[in-house]
Amino acid sequence: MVKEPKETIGWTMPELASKVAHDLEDGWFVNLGIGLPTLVADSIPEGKEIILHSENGLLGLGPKPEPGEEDWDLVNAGKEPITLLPGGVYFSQSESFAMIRGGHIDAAVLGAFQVSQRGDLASWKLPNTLLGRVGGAMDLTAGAKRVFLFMQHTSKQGPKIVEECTYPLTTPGCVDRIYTNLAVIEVTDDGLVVRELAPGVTFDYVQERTAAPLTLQADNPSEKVGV
Amino acid sequence: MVKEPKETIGWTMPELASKVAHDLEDGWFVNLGIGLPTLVADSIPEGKEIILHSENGLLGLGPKPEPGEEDWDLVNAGKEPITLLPGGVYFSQSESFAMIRGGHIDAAVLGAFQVSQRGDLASWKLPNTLLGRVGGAMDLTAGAKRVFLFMQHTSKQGPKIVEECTYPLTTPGCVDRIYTNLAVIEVTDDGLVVRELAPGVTFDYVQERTAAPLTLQADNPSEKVGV
Amino acid sequence: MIQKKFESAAQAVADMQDGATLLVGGFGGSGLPSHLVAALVEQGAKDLTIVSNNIGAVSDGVAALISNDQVRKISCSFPVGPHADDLIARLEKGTIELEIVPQGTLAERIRAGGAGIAAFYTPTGAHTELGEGKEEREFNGRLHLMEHAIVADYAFIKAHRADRWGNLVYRKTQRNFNPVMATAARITIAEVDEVVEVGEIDPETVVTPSIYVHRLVELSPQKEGKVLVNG
Amino acid sequence: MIQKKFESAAQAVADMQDGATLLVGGFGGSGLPSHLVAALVEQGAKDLTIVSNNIGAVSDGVAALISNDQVRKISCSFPVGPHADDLIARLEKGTIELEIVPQGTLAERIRAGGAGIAAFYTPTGAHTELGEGKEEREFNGRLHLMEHAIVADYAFIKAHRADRWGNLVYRKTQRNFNPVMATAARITIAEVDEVVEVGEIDPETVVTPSIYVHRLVELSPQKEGKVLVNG
Repeated sequence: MVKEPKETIGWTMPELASKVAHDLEDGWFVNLGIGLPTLVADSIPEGKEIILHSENGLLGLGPKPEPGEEDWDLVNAGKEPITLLPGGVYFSQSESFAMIRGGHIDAAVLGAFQVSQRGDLASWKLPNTLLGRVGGAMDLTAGAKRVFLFMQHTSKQGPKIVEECTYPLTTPGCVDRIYTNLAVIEVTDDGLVVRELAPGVTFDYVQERTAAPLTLQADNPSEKVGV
Repeated sequence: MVKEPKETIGWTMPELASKVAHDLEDGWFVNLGIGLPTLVADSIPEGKEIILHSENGLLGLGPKPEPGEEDWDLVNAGKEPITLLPGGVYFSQSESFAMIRGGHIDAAVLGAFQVSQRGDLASWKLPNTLLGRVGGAMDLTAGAKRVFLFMQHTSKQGPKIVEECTYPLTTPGCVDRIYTNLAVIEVTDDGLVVRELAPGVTFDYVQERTAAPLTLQADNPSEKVGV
Repeated sequence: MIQKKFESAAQAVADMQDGATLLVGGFGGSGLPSHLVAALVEQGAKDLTIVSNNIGAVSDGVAALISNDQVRKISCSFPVGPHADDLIARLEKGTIELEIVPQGTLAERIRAGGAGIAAFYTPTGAHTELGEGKEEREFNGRLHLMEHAIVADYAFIKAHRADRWGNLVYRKTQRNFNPVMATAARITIAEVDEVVEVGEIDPETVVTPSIYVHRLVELSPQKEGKVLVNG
Repeated sequence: MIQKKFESAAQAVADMQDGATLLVGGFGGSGLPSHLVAALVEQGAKDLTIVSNNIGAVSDGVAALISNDQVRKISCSFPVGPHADDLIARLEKGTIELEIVPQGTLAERIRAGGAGIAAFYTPTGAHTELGEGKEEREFNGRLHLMEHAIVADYAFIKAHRADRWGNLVYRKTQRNFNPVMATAARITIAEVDEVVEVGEIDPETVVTPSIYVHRLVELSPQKEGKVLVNG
């Protein structure tokens, strides 16, 4: 296991956001987590209608307002000012989580502290801390039809993709796919499968930075994918 | 026990409706059951604001529309066309019953097949019938802060106020007060207490038509009340 | 591009299978998706499990499906009315099953289904015939019944106006069971008077957000000059 | 005649007792009833049990009550942010109790309180630290937790406009926890920008019906030309 040096390797976060946006299907209702995942909002291809959900009570999240145009009664789950697209609607937190818990959200794109080879997610609390910030993370990961992670492949502490989570769990077995700067990895019944490697990144390079066994997707052209 | 002859004795139903309306307090939210209780709507004194609830999804029920002015998208729980007062609002059945079950309705005024001396109510199903019409009756009687019955004192079958209900129960111990053409009766921990007698009606006359022991309210001037 | 509009009620219900579970909105004739019900009578799917508040209030409601022998089980709060005779006949023959559910419990079970709540405890119906056989539990000294969520394959609902995404607004007490039923089905089909472009409905006034609506059928009774009297 | 309007936030909170349970709406600064919170800091009731989603996001929120040592217990989903230091200090001293609740479970527990549902089963939080000690039960092969309703003595909520009866409409995402909290308190106090006469709000657009609102305080920030930046 190798710690990630402070260098630019693989996809940039905006590139990764485009990749996620490409995989979201026309007409899906998608929740984007606080932080990095919000980048996906700016990357949705022209002509594709993805309806973004914000758990504080809206569907149809639009781009950030122009400076000076902020309305502090129109914020996203990160409490940042946003806009509403035509067709967007407002509702209460209880309605919002009825949507989430009820399985109406097609995909949630979230950050993570750790994810295990079985798709267990740890994202709300660091070990040995007094406070956790669970927010809507447990509801989203228990309720959304698909959970995609959007994250740096490693942290300062080392690999984030692990055999067993050592941090407090958010929801076990909830993660379907992991998008990192190095690779796109599916969580399958047979373990973690690398579906795509970032340009200039080898399978071995990814495996070295991953604390769980990976396999390369069978129909993947080769390790040279993306090189 | 004496069967009620087909005669006019005691209060008329509109008079009884006025009596109920008089006892409802300014600002109360009140649900009126299908049938007789709807008469109360027309009897609310000028200047008193009683907000009527209809379980199919409105607050602020107004009078019947003028002939020709009916809107079949604006009906009460009896599926009759009604109107909405200024300040009235619409909502869904689930919101409507959240109000009811959550204890937000100050009083429900309902009909009855039978009521026992302990306030058990039977109102949704006749014995030995295939179909019952429960509607919102169980929810209203389990949820409203107060349950008032509005009914004829007896039926063709005889007394409706009984020691024990023999018909299927709606909710046990839910009834607070019984308004009939003969008397106003409180359900108390010490049994049924006659609070008021209709004009020309004696306590004995009421007791004869009631299959449970009654007492006259202690501070009641005398049996001659209302004579 | 999102397009949920079907050309006709017949097309919107064409894929319904025998044995499906179906929620039907409406309270009597108000908010009843009668064109969808009529299309299903025509389509002919059998052995349906139906959840609807009333069944005998109007002839163009669930009563029509019962009379056409398409229904295996019906859950409702008010199984009486002028058109309930065919139900009674089938109950006596034993070809249909009836579950009577208190109206608020019916609404809440559907709400739970839509909101991902598996079951809940309510005081409604405790100590009654309708509570028999149900799991009981005391909370705060009061007996409650455990009630299970209802989820369905399809919901037929009626609304006033939809936009292209499927956001819905209703007219007056037309709402009744429609907004809650919209949430609890795999495929919710809304019969509406009018479909408009996104942005034409004020976002503060939408009652059913588009996430709950999968198919739209536009039927414009007003435009056709028809007077709607469903009483 | 119904009149729910109080002259000031101070008067609206004057009868609050030590030991009360209080729901506070808002999501960060959006929809936060900050004048009511400020009035309660001034009023001084102690040993409060508070339910609010955020506590450290803004200094004029629940953080102010914590810093003023009025809070015995706090239930929330997000106990972090720039103003959470005073909470941490009190947790370390053991003078305050913290219950972290998943946001959807928090909203649903409040909704259950308002709707007369004693408890419910949710999959959220099963197999996690936050589910420890809770009753578990399997439905459809999936583990669920039993969660209890939350009811309160008071709710502080923020809305945009009220009518004299107490019907409320909100502005945009100002709704958040406000509509659900309005339903779950014995006394709900709404801080609004404007109180209008009945009939001035379209009945199709009311979000919180008057039945849930007991006191109104009119505070007109827009009229005073104040720019609202609660971020």
